[in-house]
Parts: sequence; structure tokens; C-alpha cells
Amino acid sequence: MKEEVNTRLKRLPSIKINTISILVILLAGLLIFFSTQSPYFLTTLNITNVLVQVTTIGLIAIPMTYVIISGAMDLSVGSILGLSAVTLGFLYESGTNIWVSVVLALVVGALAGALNGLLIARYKMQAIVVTIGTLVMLRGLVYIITKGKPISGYPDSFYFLGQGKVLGIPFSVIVMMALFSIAYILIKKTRIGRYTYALGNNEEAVRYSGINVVKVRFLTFVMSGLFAGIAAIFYVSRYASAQASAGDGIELDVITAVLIGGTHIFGGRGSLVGTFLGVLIIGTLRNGLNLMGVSVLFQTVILGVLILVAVSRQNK
Amino acid sequence: TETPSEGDTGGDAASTSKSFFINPKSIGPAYWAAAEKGVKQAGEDLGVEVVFNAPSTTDSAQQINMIQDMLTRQVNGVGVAPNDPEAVAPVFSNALSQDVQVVTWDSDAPDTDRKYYIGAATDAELGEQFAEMIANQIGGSGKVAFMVASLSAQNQTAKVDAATAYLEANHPDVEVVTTVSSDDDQQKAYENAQNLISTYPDLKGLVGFAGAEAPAAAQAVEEAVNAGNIEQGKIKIAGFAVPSLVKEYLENGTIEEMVTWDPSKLGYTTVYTLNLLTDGEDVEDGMEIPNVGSIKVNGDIILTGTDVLTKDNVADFGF
Amino acid sequence: MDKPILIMEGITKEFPGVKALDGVDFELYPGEVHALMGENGAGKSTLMKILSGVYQHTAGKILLNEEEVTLNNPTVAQELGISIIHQEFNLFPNLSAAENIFIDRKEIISASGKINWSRMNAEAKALTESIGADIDVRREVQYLGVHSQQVIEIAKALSFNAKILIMDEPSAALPEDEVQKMFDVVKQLRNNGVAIVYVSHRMNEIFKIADKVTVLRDGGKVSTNKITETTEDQLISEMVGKEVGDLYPDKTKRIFNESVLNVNDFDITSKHKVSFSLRRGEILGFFGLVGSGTHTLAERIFGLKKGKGTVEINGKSILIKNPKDAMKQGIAYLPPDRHRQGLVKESSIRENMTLPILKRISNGLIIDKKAEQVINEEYIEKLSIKTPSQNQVVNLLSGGNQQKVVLAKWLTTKPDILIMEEPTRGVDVGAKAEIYRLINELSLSGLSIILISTEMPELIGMSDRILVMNEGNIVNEFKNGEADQQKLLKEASNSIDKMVV
Amino acid sequence: MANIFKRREAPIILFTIVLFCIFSLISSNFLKPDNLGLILTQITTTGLISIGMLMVILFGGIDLSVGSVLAVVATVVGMLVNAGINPFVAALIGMVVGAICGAFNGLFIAWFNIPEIITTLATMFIFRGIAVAISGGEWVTNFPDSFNFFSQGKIIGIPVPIALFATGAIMFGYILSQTRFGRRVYAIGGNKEAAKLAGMSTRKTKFLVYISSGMLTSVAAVIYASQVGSIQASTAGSGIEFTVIAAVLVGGASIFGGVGTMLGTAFGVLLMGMIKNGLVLTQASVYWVDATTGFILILAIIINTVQRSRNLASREGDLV
Ligand SMILES: Nc1ncnc2c1ncn2[C@@H]1O[C@H](COP(=O)(O)OP(=O)(O)OP(=O)(O)O)[C@@H](O)[C@H]1O
Ligand SMILES: Nc1ncnc2c1ncn2[C@@H]1O[C@H](COP(=O)(O)OP(=O)(O)OP(=O)(O)O)[C@@H](O)[C@H]1O
Ligand SMILES: [Mg+2]
Ligand SMILES: [Mg+2]
Repeated sequence: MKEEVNTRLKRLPSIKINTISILVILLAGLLIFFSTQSPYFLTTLNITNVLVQVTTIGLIAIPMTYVIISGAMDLSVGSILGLSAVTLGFLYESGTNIWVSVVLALVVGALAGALNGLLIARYKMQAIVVTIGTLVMLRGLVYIITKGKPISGYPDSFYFLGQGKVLGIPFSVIVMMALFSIAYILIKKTRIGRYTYALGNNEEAVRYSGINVVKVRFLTFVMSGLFAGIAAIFYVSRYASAQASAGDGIELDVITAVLIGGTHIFGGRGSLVGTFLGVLIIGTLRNGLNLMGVSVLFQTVILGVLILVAVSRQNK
Repeated sequence: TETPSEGDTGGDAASTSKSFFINPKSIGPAYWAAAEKGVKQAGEDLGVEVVFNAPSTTDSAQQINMIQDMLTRQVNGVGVAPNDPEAVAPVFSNALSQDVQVVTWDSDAPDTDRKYYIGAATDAELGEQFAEMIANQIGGSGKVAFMVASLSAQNQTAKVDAATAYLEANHPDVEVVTTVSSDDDQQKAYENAQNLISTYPDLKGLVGFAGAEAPAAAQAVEEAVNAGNIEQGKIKIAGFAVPSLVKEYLENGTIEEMVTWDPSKLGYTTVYTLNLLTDGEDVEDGMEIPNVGSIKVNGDIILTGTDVLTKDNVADFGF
Repeated sequence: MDKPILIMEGITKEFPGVKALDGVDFELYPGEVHALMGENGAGKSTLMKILSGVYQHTAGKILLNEEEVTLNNPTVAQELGISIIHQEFNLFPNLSAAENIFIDRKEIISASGKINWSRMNAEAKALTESIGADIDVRREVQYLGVHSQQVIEIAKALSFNAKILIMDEPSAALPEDEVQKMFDVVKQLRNNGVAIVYVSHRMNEIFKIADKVTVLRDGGKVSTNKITETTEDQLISEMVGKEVGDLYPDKTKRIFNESVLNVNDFDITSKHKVSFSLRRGEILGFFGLVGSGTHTLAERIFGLKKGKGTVEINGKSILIKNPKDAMKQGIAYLPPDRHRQGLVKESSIRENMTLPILKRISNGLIIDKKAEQVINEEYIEKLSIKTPSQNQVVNLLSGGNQQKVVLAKWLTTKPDILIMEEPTRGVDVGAKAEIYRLINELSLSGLSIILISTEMPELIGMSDRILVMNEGNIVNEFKNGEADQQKLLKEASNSIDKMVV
Repeated sequence: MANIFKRREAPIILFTIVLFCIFSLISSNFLKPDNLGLILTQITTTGLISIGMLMVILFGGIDLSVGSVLAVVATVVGMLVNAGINPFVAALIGMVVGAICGAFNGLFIAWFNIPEIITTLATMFIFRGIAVAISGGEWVTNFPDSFNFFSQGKIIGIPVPIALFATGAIMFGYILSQTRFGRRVYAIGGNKEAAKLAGMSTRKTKFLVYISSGMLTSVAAVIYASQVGSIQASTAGSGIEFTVIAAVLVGGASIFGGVGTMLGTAFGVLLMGMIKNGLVLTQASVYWVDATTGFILILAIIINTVQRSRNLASREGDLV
């Protein structure tokens, strides 16, 4: 019964061009500005830094783009990251082989996502509400597991994931880029992508087309959990420690990146290219302002203004 | 008030003089704002550039990202109050490999390559001091509850562990009924105190392990007394306090005594130490630091000392 | 009676890139029912939206009682006595029926600023009863059926005591018997001097109710005639701009042998069971009023609704648990509401058309774009869908073409059995004729069709057999040529009448 | 009687009662009048904010900035009373500040058509920065005793915070269910396009809602400042938006707009407050508190959903 305004849709093609080009211009603007402000900004070392720093947000933003395009939302990703991280630490600490622990941590992430998926897709509960619930509950579980103590001390081979490099490029960055590319192909060229967009536009019509909407939606949430698990592995490897507060509040960063990237908050429209640019913009902004020594308090104000300026253009 | 922003001195400052990055656990809380004053003061006194910055939440990952960024900027030294003492190890060794001096302050990371830890006292000492203070006030027996800012912050858990062990060993009749966390949220701390008073009718003491806890506890106790739910003086309060926050409670007798230290002294000492280290010098036990006083150096630990806060001396503290 | 209450002169309306109306003149007199006809996209709704203050015209002027007026928002129009039933429902699903009728109206606010609920409910009840409907006006609209919702739209328009009442396809969601009751109300209003604009694609309605008829084509006015001075054929040719032959195909001499689908004691709900059989190449019509179970039957066979019971397909007993099972058996289902159930409106024709067959046209994971384009070209041509390209966003197509896209979507699955529900709802004659031609061709090529419709001429014209449903049971069967509107209606409604008594 | 169970609020009310009984059984202290009074006092800030949030959610929107608005107002009011301004005057000024924050949100949302979640995500950052800038990063504390009125004072025997929340809830409950303005909120949330066609100004209504929300938050901020006794601008009220949103949604409101009532929201708030209090009182291990809270929340959501599907099942034209 909620008919969308017809006129807006007519401009869809031009919106697409605008979103991406605005983001590219914005990113370029930031790069130019910061390189005039700090001689250290445009160095290989620093660029590598930025890329490594955004891997956590970037990895989680991939499935989040799917989830939001499909018309839902996942606020529990930070808690899932925390849960996977401490699961990994806990298992390894209690004598499990590190790689087995890694796999089990991923499984736990996917299971947590499946719990969301079950409630939201199968039982048709509101995504925001459910994931606020799991956000609180899973974080609680993290504290039950760790009793608040960080778990550290992993084998050197494990540190390669988060700290190692291949041909000078950090391994975590390579993985993030690869997953972004795969996700891009999936959403552009496969059924899953079509279903995701269509689900966000008109779920009823998808159901009437004989497609199992429960399965598709369920899958997006499992993905979300799994990727939060992947992010957790890199997190633990990079910081050499699984802390109970790991990933706390990260959902806001991730959602901000996805929204800056032009994905429509009510679903149906969005792109991974945009998300990738959104992630880079946030990372660059933080890094550049840090190099300038700007206090985070002003950084968040600047981020706030940026959201208003960048995103408002696209959602008119 | 001075803004924490440093502006655009980045480029040339590095070539003309030294610059240090002083990194608290987060930006915003007034405890760190007080510390910043000492840091800035030291920067001026010593003629070095200081950048005081941290994430807006006590997030370990963001904190490490920021340290990494400042290493890129080629600062000469960093002073870190780590949110996760284990997680900073890689970035510290990275810093050392670039000849950057590293110290920790306020909260230690003993298993890393940091040169010194600068604190008011060690966490163990503080925990024991808190324990002794509450045991003393309640007469050596009865139920007490612990109030912490975080269930996962290492400097909180270390103090709690020390306090618990100390009570078990020295005051076996004191029972620690529970530990509640405020997650650095004052309202939560306040509600926690209210709920504790309600839950344990025979509660005799509340121990605050962070800055927001004691005033919240005092506020709740005072209200309960005013409402006639408990008698005046039945619940004692001990632990750490910022003098200006508990002034009225000390004066009206809700609180008898608290442990305190001046975060700005920690900040000053941190910059001072980094300055010495980058000059190739070192700290010495009993050394006088301007604006701070004499310090105790014990191995790789520098202690500036604590004070006991009472209603008689509370007015003397300038923070 | 002599002076027109409304004169619209040279009305032009341009949307970005579309000239929807081009210099249209329109006059309306008190006490007349003036029908407005035209193909999909001819501009009928646009003209009426201008009259009701929703859109502003780009050129031309509007005179009410010989005075020029500016209708720059819906409230202004309402205050001037113009009230409209929009073509698309405009209801608040979360509010009660009564609130929907009187939403935001000063009349039901008492002096203290409080809503006068009892007055509102009583008046709403009286209004809906005046159209012969029995609705619990306190119930939230989302829990009411489609036809109750239509009744509410009508009641809302009536509640204004307007001098001009615009009805844009008000009968689209109403069963025949309620249309009849609505007509009684319309006639009564006309006798009271209200001027009524009646937009409809249903020819028989126009001749039953209208005094005059104006035809629009491509945003321009073609003619205005007294109803007594025109004929169905003339109207059709004016609308389409050319002669249209017989709307319905020749149905005699069709013989069917093997049965494709056998339904025996199949439960449509736990209480209701039906039995019938469908033969290869047959068009089997289903007629039933709202609540008769035709829609539930369709959704149940297609696996959208859960229940027990199996059907026999080509002699094999099959359990259908979900649409996938149904599609595996070669069943396709064209749902009644293309906006809600048929189309992903923000996506392109191409993406809509291949939605059910993406698996088939994927090479492994990746969708074969070439194959997709070829299929699209094929069906756009086969169904003569008017569009600049297969990448056109569906939302921008006219109703008829949108309906063809939904039909094409199901034909791409190459079904053996096609269940169609209201295949021509809100579709103009031209497109209707094409859709009928298609349905007939499909059946001749061996496709078996279940045609569920509330439009009786369509059922009678198209079906080889008609089954009438009533209260969840199949109550009668009419062979080709046996059925007429009276008989159908009688079978569909008699037991209901009995129960009401 | 049967009607009560059909009401949308029924599940949450029942659930609250069941939980109430469970807590009473586990802890004898739970049922004490003192403690019940405590729960009521503790829910007043979230309660007041949730009234505004309910209206925003009824529109199909969401307001992430409430915690930051609270910080701005609490800081301003705290500094004013410390500067010797009469607490009531300070509170009024605080409400004006809250209204300005709300108007700022409303401007971007209603006039520039920026989606709620984006606008308020941005203003969440911006307002927080402003609050810290105003405070200069210092604690605002040591308020004069007269300011205690807002936490410890009584009006006709009722503690001031409870009285303020009750007044707010009843007033807005009435406005939402009984006045033209209130029904507009529901109508716009139910179907924006239809609301436009009915000639309603969605902009004006939205703008007013955001201003009301800002003012309600500022009342909460005054109580907050007075209760807690010291304000740290960087953290005051941060994260409160989640509690408030959870309370409103658990109270039966739909994130898609148009559905939800003041009664349900009040119970949602009460439920959240009761869980927090009850879990401390039952002496549950501190590490289990969050997990249990989350679990209870999910239970509440499940129960709401069951009710909704029961309602849908009784939809007219079951056989169509
Ligand atoms: N099925 C669909 N339904 C609606 N919109 C879609 C669909 N598929 C894509 N879009 C729209 O297309 C836009 C394009 O997404 P994307 O960023 O992947 O394209 P692109 O990378 O710019 O394209 P290309 O690779 O062809 O240059 C999105 O903003 C989205 O709104
Ligand atoms: N908001 C709009 N923006 C752009 N074009 C529009 C808009 N509304 C209508 N149109 C176009 O104006 C033309 C007339 O549309 P209108 O809805 O008036 O047709 P109609 O005669 O009512 O058709 P139908 O019988 O399908 O209801 C169509 O080409 C349509 O695509
Ligand atoms: Mg029309
Ligand atoms: Mg149309």
C-alpha cells in the first residue's frame, strides 16, 4: 500500500552516475587537501596504513551493502565480531589447533548470522529490533566467555593474516579487495544480486515469482555473520589480542560507510563500488585528520557534516 | 577553554624541533581533559610539540590505528594509555624499529617493548589501597560492592583482582558481593549504585575504581539517606575520586576519605620522560620534576604518588 | 441545468519528457454522469488529478461556476466541492475504516480539539451502508479485504458532499453485485444534482450509468457524445484510433481429451475442498464473488498458501509445498495485483521478465546476459510490448504494457498450466484485445489455462467452461455458450443471500 | 475482556507482568515499595525521550541524535545553574536549546528531504561535538542544592521525575490518540502519499514532531543532570538511543511507521527498566547481565510477532 513517488524513479540512471562521481570527486578532494597539509600523507607507507585500517569496516560493509539493499539492516555485526574474536582466542587458549580455531570462529560468526536470519527471514521479525536484541545478547556472551580478560599469545604463523605482506601489499588488504571484487560480481552478474535488489524493491513480487525469499534473506544475514567472523580473524591477528570489547560500536562506522556510498537506506538501490568508496572516504578522512593532529571530537563533527553534505545530495 | 586541536604545525615542526604523541584511552572524559593540561604545560615548558589525541571511545583498534598514523608522521616519542595492553605490542615494536621512544602512562602494557610505565601507583598497589581504605571504614567486616568503569579494561580488572586478593588475605570478614560496571556512563553508575543499595539491605561499603563511580555512589547514598531508606553513615564509600567531583560529598560527610592523584601530573611526567629519553638521558629515582614533585623510579616503572583526599584538603586540589 | 458547473479549457500537462495532456477541453454539468474513456496512458487520471488539485497544469484554465480557480492543492479542491476517488488506493492501512473516511477533517473534531469518535464511527457506518456494504468501520484497513477497501474509498469521496465527484476506475476491485449497489448510489447523487466524472475501461458499465462520454487519446480529446448517440464500436475505434475486430475469439468446435490437471478433494482451506479437472488446451473460467475462494484456490495450487492435499498432474499425484514445486510441474501463476504481486517496479523490463527463470539462464553462477536479452527481445515482440528498450524501468510503462510484462514473465517459464487471475484489470480495450488474442493463441498451442476473473463478459467470451465458486465450493459448471451474466451472478450469490437472511 | 487480548499492547503488558512475577519470586527485595519507586525513577529519562522517539518512529523515521541532544542540553543547563541562574529558568532555556536541536533535525529531514537515519546520524556526531566544545572538556558539576528539585523534589507527593514523565506520557498519549495532530502522525506514517493527497502538510507535522522530541529530550536532560550530579559532555547520554529505540519497538511499534501506541511504549520503557533493576537485584553474575538482557529483549520481540501474525490471520476475506 506504500506507493513510492513515481517521479523520483525516472531519474534513476542519472542518480547512479552522480553517486559514484560525487564520491570519486570527494575522495580526490580529500586526497589533494590532505597532501597539501601533510608531507607524510601521500606516502606508500601511509596509504598502506589507511588500507589496512579500513579492512575491518570494509569486510563487514560488503554484506551490509547486500543486507541494506535487500531492505533490511544488521546492527549486531560488532557483537558478532567480538564473539568470533573471543571464540578464536578461547579455543586456541584451551588447546585447539589455531587453524581449527579460525574455522570454528568463522562457523560461530555464520551461526550468529543464521540466528538473525532465522528470526528475520523465517519468522518475519523487524530486522532492526532483532539485531538490537542480538547486539546486546551476543556481546553479553562475549563477556561470559572471557570474563573481561583479553586473550593473547598466538603462534607466529597466525600473525601473517593480519600483519603479513604479499609483494609488499598487506595480506588483509588483498583479501578485502578480493572479497569486494567477488561480491561485486555476485551482485552484478548473478541471481543472488538480482534477488537482493528485487527483494529491497518489492518483496511480495519476488515471492510471487516463485523465489524462496526466506532463503535469500536468510543467506544475506548468514553472510553478514560470516564476514563479521572473517573481520574478527584479521582483527585478532593484527592486534594480537582478542578483547571483549572488540568491534563495539563498529556497526555505526559500517553503516555510515554504506550510506555515504549511496546505498538507499530503505533498500532497492545501492552499489558495492559506492560502499568501497565510502569506506575509503571514512578511512582517508580519519587518517588525514589524525596526521594533522585534529582532535577526534572535531573529527566526528567533520564526519557528521560530511554525511549531511555527501549523502543529502544523493537522496534528494 | 583551549581547544584540543593542534592545527597545521605538522610539517615544519618535525624538522625544527621534537614532537611527541600523547595518547590517552579516549578523548572527551574530563579525567583525560585534566591530563591534557599537564601534557600541554610540559610541551610549553620544554619547547616541544605535543599532540594529544585518541579515539572518542575506549576502542583498542581505533587507538592503534591512530598510533600508527602518528608514527607515519614521524613523531619522536609516543606516550600511550593502552586500552588493550596486549594489542599494542606490535605497534610498539614497529615504533622502536623507527627509533621512536615509547612509554605507557596511566595504564601499563608490561609485556611490550615500552621503555617506562608512568603511573600514580601500580594497579596492585592501588587495589590494595582501596581495599584497606574500605575495610578500615567499615570496621573490618561486612558486605561491600565494587563499581568499575569497564569489565574488560585491564587497569580496572587488575585493581579489582588485587583488592579482592588483599581482602581475602587481610580482612576475611569483608565479603565482596558483586562487581558492577558502568561502561563509563555516569547515569548507569548512578543507577547501579541505587540498585546495589536496594539489593543488599545490609551493604556496608561501595568501592569506586574509576572517576565516575564515587560521585555516582555518593549521590545515590545521599538520596537514599534523604529518603529515609538507610541511615546516614551506614554505607561507606572508598576508592578513587577526582577532588572537584566529590567536594560536596566530602564536605557534607557522605564520603570520609578517598584516594586521588592528579592526571595532569601523569601527563606532565610522560612528556618530561619522553623528552629526556629522546635527548639520550634517563630518569632517576627521587628526581624532581617541575610542577610534579619528586618521582619514584622502580625498574621500568615511574610513580608520581597518590594522595588521600579528605574534607580538610579537598579545597587544595586544583582539578 | 444549462450552465456547466465546470469548464476546463486547453489543459496541457507536461511531465519531464512526457506531454501527458495537450490542450484538452472538458465541460461538466450538474446532474450528469460523464464518462471518461481512453487507452492506458491516454491521460484520464492526469486530467482528473489536475481537477482535484494533485497536479498543476502547465497551460490552460479551469472555471468553476464560470469563475477561474487555481487548484494548487487537494485541500483547495475539496473546499471548492471537488472530491475524487483515485485510481490507486490511497488508504492508511494502520487506521480504522472510519478514520480513513474522515481523516484530517474538521467536522469530526469537537470544540475541545478532541476527535469525536462516536460521531465519526456512526457517520462512517451510515455512509458505507448507503453503498450497501457491511463493514466494521472500527477495524484497521489492513485487516480488510480489497473490496472493503474500495468501498472505503468511495465512502470517503461521498463524505465530502461534493458538487463534483470524480471516480477514477472505482469498480476495478469490486465484484459485480457491489458495482450494482454503487451505481444505485451514483444515480441517487446524480438526481440530487451532483456532477460525476466516471473513468472506466468497462464498456458495459459506461452504457449502464453514463449520460455523456468523452474519449481521450494520446493526451488529446477525441470526442464528447451523448451516450445515446454513440455505440460501443464507435467508442472503441475512437479510443484506439482504428477499427478493432471482435474482442473475443471464436470458441465453438473446440474439443479436449486428456486432462492435464486433476483436482480431487483438494483443500483450499482446512474447511473447504474442491474437485475439478483441466484439460489440455482448455481455458477453464472460474467465477466467484469476493470471499468465494477463487483466489485462495489459485494461491494454494501454486504453493503460495500452505495446506494439505495433493493434485494430480498428467496422472501423477503431486504434493505442492511451495511455488518452486508448482513451477517444476509446469504451473505458472499470473497474480491479480500487478503492482503488489507482479512487478519489481524500480527494475527494468529485462530484470522483471527473467526473474523466475534466472537459474535456467545462468551459466553456473553468472547470468547469461546474451540469453537474457534474446528472451526479452522474443517476448517483447511476441506480446508487442511498447517500450523504447528492454532496459526501461517498468514503473514508467502504461498499465497495459506493465500487465504484458507480468504475462511475459510467466510465459518465459514455458508453462503447461497457466493460472491467470484478473489478467486485464485496469487495462484498456486495445491492450485487452491483444491480451485476449494471446490467451487464445496460447491455448491453441496446447497451454492449459485457468482464468479467474470477476469480469463476466471476459469470462463468458474467453472460457471453454466456467466453474462458479461460492463459499469455498464449486457450485455449478457452465459449458461453452451456456452461461450468461444473470446465471453466473445468481449461482455465485444465492447461498450468500440465503445466509444473510 | 477478549478485546484486551486483541490489543496490540497485550503481549508486552503480559510479558512485563510475567517478568515482574519472576523477579518478585527470585528476589524478595524486588517487590519492596522503595525498589518499585526506584525503577520508576530510573526509567524517567529514557521514558521522556521515548515519547519523542515513538512519534518519530510512527513516521517511519528514527532519531539517533537524542543522546547527543541530551548532552548538549544537560551541559548548557548545568553551566547555567552553576553561573547562578535560577534552575527553573535554566531548565526553560534548556528546553529552548532542545527545541533548536530538534528544529535543526526537522529542517534537514522535512525541508531538505534527507532520510531521518542519515540526518540524525550526522547530528549525533555534530551535537556531541558541540556539547564537548561548550563544556571545554571539563566536568560540569557541583550544582547548587536548589537544582536537586528535578531529581529529589516532590509534587503533591510524587517525585518530580516521575511526575514529569507521567505528565509527558499522558499528554502525548492524548495528543497522539485523540487529536487531529496526533492522527496526522499516524496517517503520514501509514501512507505518506495518501496523506499528501488528503491535503496534509507532512513537512509541518514532521517539523513539529522533531521540535517536540527535542523538548522532551531536554526535559530528560534536566532530570539527568540533576540525578547524576555531574555531566561529562563526551559521554553523557551516549548510547541511550539504543535503549530508547529498543523500548519503543519492544512496546509494539513498527519500524516501518504508522504502528505503535503510547501505552505500549510506556510498557516497553518499564520492561527495559525492570530488566536492568531486576538483574542486579536477583544478583545475577555481572557477566550474565547483558546476555540475559538481550535474550529477554528477543523474547519480547518474538511475543510481539506472534501477536501480529495472529491479527493478520484473522484478516477479512480469509477465503478470497
Ligand atoms: N536490479 C536492480 N534494481 C534496481 N536498481 C538496480 C538494480 N541493479 C542495479 N541497480 C542500480 O544500479 C546502480 C549500479 O550499481 P553499480 O555501482 O554496481 O554499477 P556500476 O558499477 O556503476 O556499473 P558499471 O559497472 O556498469 O559501470 C545502483 O545504484 C542501483 O541503484
Ligand atoms: N508523475 C508522472 N510523471 C511522469 N509521467 C507521468 C506521471 N503521471 C503520468 N504520467 C504519464 O502521463 C501519461 C498519462 O497517464 P495517466 O495516468 O493519466 O493515464 P490514464 O489514462 O489514466 O491511464 P490508465 O487507463 O492506465 O489509468 C502516461 O504516459 C504516463 O506515463
Ligand atoms: Mg488512470
Ligand atoms: Mg494507470
